[in-house]
Amino acid sequence: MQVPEFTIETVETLDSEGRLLRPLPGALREREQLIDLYQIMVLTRVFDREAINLQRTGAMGTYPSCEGQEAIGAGIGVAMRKDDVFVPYYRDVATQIQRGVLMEEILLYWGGDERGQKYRDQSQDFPVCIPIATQSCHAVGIAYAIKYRAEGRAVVTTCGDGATSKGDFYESINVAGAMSLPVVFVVNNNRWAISVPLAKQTASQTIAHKALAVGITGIRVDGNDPIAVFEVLDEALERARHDNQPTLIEALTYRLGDHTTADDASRYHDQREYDEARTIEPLIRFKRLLQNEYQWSDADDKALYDDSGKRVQQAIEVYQATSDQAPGDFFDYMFAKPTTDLVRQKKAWLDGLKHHG
Amino acid sequence: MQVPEFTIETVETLDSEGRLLRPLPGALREREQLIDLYQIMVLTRVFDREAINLQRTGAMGTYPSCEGQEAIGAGIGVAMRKDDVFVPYYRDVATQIQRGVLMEEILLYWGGDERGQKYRDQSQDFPVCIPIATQSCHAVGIAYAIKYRAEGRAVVTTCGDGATSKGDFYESINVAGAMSLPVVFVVNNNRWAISVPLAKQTASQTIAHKALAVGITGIRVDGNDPIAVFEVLDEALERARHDNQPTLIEALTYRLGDHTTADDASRYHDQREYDEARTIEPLIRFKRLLQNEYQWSDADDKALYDDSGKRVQQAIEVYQATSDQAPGDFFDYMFAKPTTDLVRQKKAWLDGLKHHG
Amino acid sequence: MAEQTLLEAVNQAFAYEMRVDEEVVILGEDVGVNGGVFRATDGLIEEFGDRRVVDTPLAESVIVGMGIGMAAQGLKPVVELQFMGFIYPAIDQIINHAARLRNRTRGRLTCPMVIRAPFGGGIHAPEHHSESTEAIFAHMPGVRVVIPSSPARAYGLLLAAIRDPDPVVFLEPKRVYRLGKQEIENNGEALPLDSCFILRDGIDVTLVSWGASIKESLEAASELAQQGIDVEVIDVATISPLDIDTILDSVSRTGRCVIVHEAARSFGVGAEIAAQLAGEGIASLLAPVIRVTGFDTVMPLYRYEQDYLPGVIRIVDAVKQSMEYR
Amino acid sequence: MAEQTLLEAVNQAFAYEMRVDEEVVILGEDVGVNGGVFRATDGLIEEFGDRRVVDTPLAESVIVGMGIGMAAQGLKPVVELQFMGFIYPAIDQIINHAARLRNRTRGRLTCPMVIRAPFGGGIHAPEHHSESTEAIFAHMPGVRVVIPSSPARAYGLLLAAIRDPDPVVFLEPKRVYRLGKQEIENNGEALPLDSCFILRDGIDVTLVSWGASIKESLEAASELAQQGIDVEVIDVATISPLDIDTILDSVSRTGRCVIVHEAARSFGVGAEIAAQLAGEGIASLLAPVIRVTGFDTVMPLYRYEQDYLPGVIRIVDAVKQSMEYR
Ligand SMILES: Cc1ncc(C[n+]2csc(CCOP(=O)(O)OP(=O)(O)O)c2C)c(N)n1
Ligand SMILES: Cc1ncc(C[n+]2csc(CCOP(=O)(O)OP(=O)(O)O)c2C)c(N)n1
Ligand SMILES: [Mg+2]
Ligand SMILES: [Mg+2]
Repeated sequence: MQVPEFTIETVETLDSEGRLLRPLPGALREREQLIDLYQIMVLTRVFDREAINLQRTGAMGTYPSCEGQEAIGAGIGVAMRKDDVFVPYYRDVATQIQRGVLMEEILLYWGGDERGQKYRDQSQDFPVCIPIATQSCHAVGIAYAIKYRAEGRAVVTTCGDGATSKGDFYESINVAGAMSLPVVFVVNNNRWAISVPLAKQTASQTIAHKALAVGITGIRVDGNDPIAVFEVLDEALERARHDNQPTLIEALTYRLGDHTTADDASRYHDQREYDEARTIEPLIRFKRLLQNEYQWSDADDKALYDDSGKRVQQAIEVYQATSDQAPGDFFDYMFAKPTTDLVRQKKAWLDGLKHHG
Repeated sequence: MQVPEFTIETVETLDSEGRLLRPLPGALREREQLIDLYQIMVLTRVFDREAINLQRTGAMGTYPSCEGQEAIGAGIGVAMRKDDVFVPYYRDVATQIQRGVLMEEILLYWGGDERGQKYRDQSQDFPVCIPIATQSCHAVGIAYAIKYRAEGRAVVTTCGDGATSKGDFYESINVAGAMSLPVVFVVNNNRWAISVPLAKQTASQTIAHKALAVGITGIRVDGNDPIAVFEVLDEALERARHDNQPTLIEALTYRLGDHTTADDASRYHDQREYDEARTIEPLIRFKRLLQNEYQWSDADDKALYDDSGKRVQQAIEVYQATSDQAPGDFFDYMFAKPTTDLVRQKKAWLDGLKHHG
Repeated sequence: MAEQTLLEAVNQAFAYEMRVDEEVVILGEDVGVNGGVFRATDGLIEEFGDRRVVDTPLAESVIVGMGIGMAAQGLKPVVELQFMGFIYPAIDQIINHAARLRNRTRGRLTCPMVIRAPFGGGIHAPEHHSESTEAIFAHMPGVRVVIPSSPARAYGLLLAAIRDPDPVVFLEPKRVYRLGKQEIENNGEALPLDSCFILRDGIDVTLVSWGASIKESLEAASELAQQGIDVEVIDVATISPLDIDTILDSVSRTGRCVIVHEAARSFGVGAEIAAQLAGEGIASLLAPVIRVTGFDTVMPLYRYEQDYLPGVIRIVDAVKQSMEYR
Repeated sequence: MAEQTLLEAVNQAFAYEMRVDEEVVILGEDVGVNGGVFRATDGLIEEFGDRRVVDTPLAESVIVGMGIGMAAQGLKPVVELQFMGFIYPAIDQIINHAARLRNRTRGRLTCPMVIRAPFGGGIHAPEHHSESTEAIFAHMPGVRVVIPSSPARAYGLLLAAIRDPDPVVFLEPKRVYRLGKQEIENNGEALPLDSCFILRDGIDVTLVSWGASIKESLEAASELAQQGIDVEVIDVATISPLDIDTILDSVSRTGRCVIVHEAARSFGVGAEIAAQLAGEGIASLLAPVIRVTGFDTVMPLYRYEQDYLPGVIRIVDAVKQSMEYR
C-alpha cells in the first residue's frame, strides 16, 4: 500500500585513501589514461584558484568556484565523445575544457564579455546556464533532434542539487523518460544551494530516487571519484546512444568554496562537515592512487602543477590582451538581420558616442 | 546501483462486482453512511448529465464532465472535516457539493459568471482551478498557514494524471515533503489528459511512485471505490492533522465522458478500453454492494435518482433565475479600494452604456 | 485554390512547409491524433507521422525549452501552446533563452522556433481562455511577435515565421478562426515580418489595430464612411519589431489616430504606438491619440465578455471624438 | 534615528512590521541564516525564527504559489525572488492567480502578498542578473508595481506594500542598495501607493523616472540647472496603478517631458506615460516626448553595461533637445 523504503547503493571504485575497491574499467587501464584524468582535475583546480584571484583583484567579475567538483567534470569529459553534446551549468570548467572551450573564453565570460560563449573550437555545446535547471529542457530538445535524425549521439546535462527542486528539472527528466530520449542528467550534489542545505531542499532519500518518479534509470555515484563517474557515465551514454535510454546520475560531492566570489559561506557552513569533506576531496585521493599504484612521484606532481600553472597563465594573458568589442556590438546579435529599429537605435547610440567622445 | 523496480499495491475494498474484499472501515459501518456515499455519487452523476444538457442547449458554456470520477469526490468529501480546506481542480463536483458549494453556483461559474465562485456557504475552499497543477502550490501555502498557527487542520488538493507532468505539481509535493506540511495530494488518474493517454505522459510505473522523488508517502487506491478512497484519505488526513505529514494518493479511475463539452473523445479514444472502464465504473458496483448487502431495492434506487433529479432541477431554476450582474460589476473586484484609474474607466464605460442604451 | 478559414490557412501553411522542409517539427499538447483543440494541426500526424507531429506531456516550460534545444540543433520546431492563458509557465524559457541564444553565443547557436498560441476573447470560453497579453512578449528583445488577422495573412505570416531564423511568438486570434473565408493560393509564398498592412485607405483618421479587432475596426470604418468620415485602417500584424514608419506616415496624412486592441489598456501595445506618435509623430497630430481597448481588469467570464471587448460602437465613438477635436 | 541605506531601510521596515504583525512571514531562497544574498533580511531569522523567515527550496513557482495560499488564509507573506531574472517561472502564479483571486471569488478570497525582487543593472553582476522588466508586471491588471528609489521611500513603500490588501510586486533598484544614506525615523509610517513623488520642482522640462535612474535624473537636473534649464524631476515610484495626474499636471506647466528608464525602450513603462501625454496631455505638449532608455537588446554583460544604461549625458542631451524644439 505504501511505497517502500529502499537504499540505492553508491557506485565507488576508490576508497577515501585512494585504494582501488575493484578492477579498473577497460577504458582506464593504462597509466596514461589515469594521469590524463588527474591532469584535467589539476588543471581545473589551478584555473579555478586563479579565476578567484582575478576576481579578487578586480580583473574579473563574480565567479562560481568548482573546487571539489573536479572529479565529476573530469569523468564526464572523458566519457563523452566529441560529437555528443554537453549542456552545462556553471561549475563545469573541467568538462568544458575537455570539450574544446578555451580557458580564456571562460575567463572572458565571467569577465563580462559575451564573446566568451562563442566557443571558437566547440560548435554544438550550450553555453553556461545561469537560470537554474532551465538547461535540462534544452538537453531534452537536443536529444530529441538526435533521435529524430537517428544519429546515435547523446547529450549530457549537469545541474546542482538545488536545481532538482525546480519544475524544469522534473519536467525534463519526465519528458526524457516518456519519449525515451538519449540524454544523461548529472546532478552535482554538493550538498548546498547557496546557503540552503540539501535537507531543506527535499525529503527524498537520495536524488537518484527522483528517477523513479519518471521511470528512468537512477544511479548514485561517488562524485569525488573520477573513475566511478567515468564508469557510470560511460554506461549511461551507451544506453543513450544505442537504446535512447535516459539516465539520472546523482554524483555525491561537496562544495569546497563559497557559492561564488560574492558569497561568504562562513555565514552558514557547518565547519565540521566542511573539514570532513576536505579530507575526501577528489585531488588528494586520486594522487594517492597514482602514488600507491603508478609510481607517481612528488616531482611528477609538481611538474604537473607547474605545467597547469603555465597553461592557465597563458590563458589569463590572452584574456587580458583581448581587445574590446567594437562599440555598440551588443546591437548586432539580436536577429539574423538587424531590424530597422535596431539599426536606428545603434546609429543614435554611435552618434552620441561620436559627439561626446 | 540501479533503482529497483517494485510494485505498489492498489488499495481496494470492493471488487468489480461490488463484493466486499475486507471489513468496512469503522466510520462506514452503518447502512446510512454507505447510502450517503451512494447518494452523493448519484447526485453528482445526475447533476453532471444535466450540466451537459444545459451546455448542449446553449444555456451554459463549456463544461468538463466528471462522469466516472464520482467515487473519488465522494470519498474525499466524506473524509474531510468542515474546517479542512479543499483546493479543487475542475472535476470535483462531488466534493464541492459536500463542502457547501451550491449546485447553482457551479452552474453559474460554467455559465460564465464570476459569482459562481463566491460560494455563499463555503468561505475557505479555493475556487475551481483551470491552469493545470497551479493549485497544488496554493494547497502547500494553505498547509503552511495551518501549521504556522498549529491549527490541526489539513488541506486536500486534487488534480489529474496529466497534471503530474507539470513542474508546479512536483515543486509542490517536494516542498510539502521538505517542509513537512499537512496536505494531501489526490491525483485523479483517469488515464487521459484530453487526447493524451497516460503512457505518453510519463514512464513512471505508477503515479504513486512519484512520491518517492520527494520522500513522502505514496498510495494507490481504486478510484472507483469510494470506501477505499475514504479509507486512504481518512488515514492521510490524520497523518496530516496530527503529524504534519503530506501524502500523495493516486486514485485510479477512467474518464467516461469527453474531456469537456468542447471535446470529441471519439477522435482518439480506444473503444475497447472505454467499454471495459464502463463495466467497473463506481455507481454500478456500489449499487450492487447495497443490493447484495443492504437490501437496497430498485425502488429505493429510483427514489434516490428522482430526488436527485429534483434537487438538480431546483438548482437549475435558481441558476436560470439569477439576475445579471450590475453593469460594469467586473471593475469592482480588482483591488480592495478601487483605483482612480479604474473609477474613471468604469465611469467612461457606464457613460457609453447610458449613451447607447 | 479554395476558400479557407484562418484555421484552415494555418493548417495548409503547415502542410506546405512540412512537405518541403524535413526539419519542421510540430510539438505540443494534443497536436497529434486530436489535431489540436482547435484542429489547427488536423491531419498532419497522418501525413507526417508522430516523429514530426509530437504529442508532449502536459508541461509548457519543457515544451518550449525542448524547442530551444531542437532549434539549436537546426530543427525548426513549431510549438503549440493550447491557449495564451497557459503560455506563462514558458515565459522563462522564452525571455531568458529563446530570445537570447543568438546574442549570448554571438551567433554560434540560434533559435529558429515558432511558438503559436490562440488568444483573445469572444468565443464564450471558460476562465483563463480569453486573455490577450501580447504586450508582454513585445517587450522582450530578441523575439518577434506576429498576429495574423485574415486567412491569407495567417498563411503567409506563418510560413515566414517558420522560415525566420529567430524565435517568433505567433498569436492566433481565435475569435476569427472560423469567421470568414478567403481564397488562398497554396504557393508557399511568405509575407514580410516587418510591415504593417494597410487594409483600407482613408484621409480623415488612422485606425490602427490587429488580431480579431480588425473585424470591428473595418466594420466601424464602413459605418463611418456612411457618415462621411474616411478612415484608414492599418493591421499592425507584426507587433514586434514594430513597423512604426507605416503608422507615422499614415498619421502624417490624417493627423488623427485611434488605436484598438482587446488587451488591457495600460502598458499595452497601444501605448508604444501612441508613445511614438507623442515622439516622432507629434508634429502630425491634430488630436489626442485615443485608445479603444480592454480595461485594466481581469477579462470577465463569458457572459460579460462583450462588455470588455472593444466593439464597433466604442470605435465609432472614438473616431468621431477624434474628428471633433480641434 | 540613524542614517540608512536603501537596503537597511528595507530591513528595518521588515523588523518593524514583523514586530507588530504576527501574520507577516518572509519566504524565499537564502532569506534565513544567510539573510538574503543582498542581506535585506539580515538578522531577521535570529529575531523571528525560521517559522517566520523561511528558507524555501529552489523553486520560484511554488514559492509564489504558496504565498498565494498563505495569503488566502490571512497571512501576509513577503516573498523574495533572488533577482528579477529569476522571477519568470513565477509569472504564471502572479498573473493567473495572485492578480485574480479577489476578482475570481468576488472578494471571498484575497491575496495580501508582497513579491520582492532586486532589479536593474550597473553592479557588474553576471548574466541574467541585471534586467529591468517592470513593464511586464505593470501590464497585469490586479497587481501593484512599486519601485522605491531612496531609503525613506523604500521604508515607507515597503510598509505600505505589506499592509496593502492586494498583491504588490516590489522591485528594488539594487544599484542604489548601498549608495547614499538617509535619516529615517523608524515610526512605522507608510507612504501612499498611488502617488508619484516630485523630487525637484522646475518650470522648463518634466523629467520622469523611477528606480536607480532617479540618481542620474537628479544629477542631470543639477547639471542642467547650471546651464539655466530648470527641470522638474518626478519619481513615479508607484508604477501601477500609475499616478498619471501628477505627471500630466507637471507637463501642463512645463510643456515638455523626458522619460528615463533602464528597461528596453519598446513597450516599456515609458510608453504608457508617453501615450497618456499623447492622449489627455496632448494640449500641453510643446515638444515631442523623449524616452531615454535601455535599448531593445539583451542587457550586455557587465563590461558593456554602461553602454546600455541611460547615463547623465544622454539625459542631458535629451532635455536640451526637448528645450530646443519649437
Ligand atoms: C531560477 C533561479 N533561481 C535562483 C537563482 C540564484 N541562484 C544561483 S545559484 C543558486 C543555488 C543553486 O544551487 P545548486 O543547484 O545546488 O547548485 P550549486 O550552486 O550548489 O552547484 C541560486 C539560488 C538562479 N540562478 N536561478
Ligand atoms: C497549464 C495548462 N496547460 C494546458 C491546459 C489545457 N488543458 C485543460 S485540461 C487539460 C488536460 C488535463 O489532463 P489531466 O490533468 O489528466 O486532468 P483531466 O482533465 O483528465 O481530469 C489540458 C491540457 C490548461 N488548462 N492548463
Ligand atoms: Mg548545490
Ligand atoms: Mg486525466
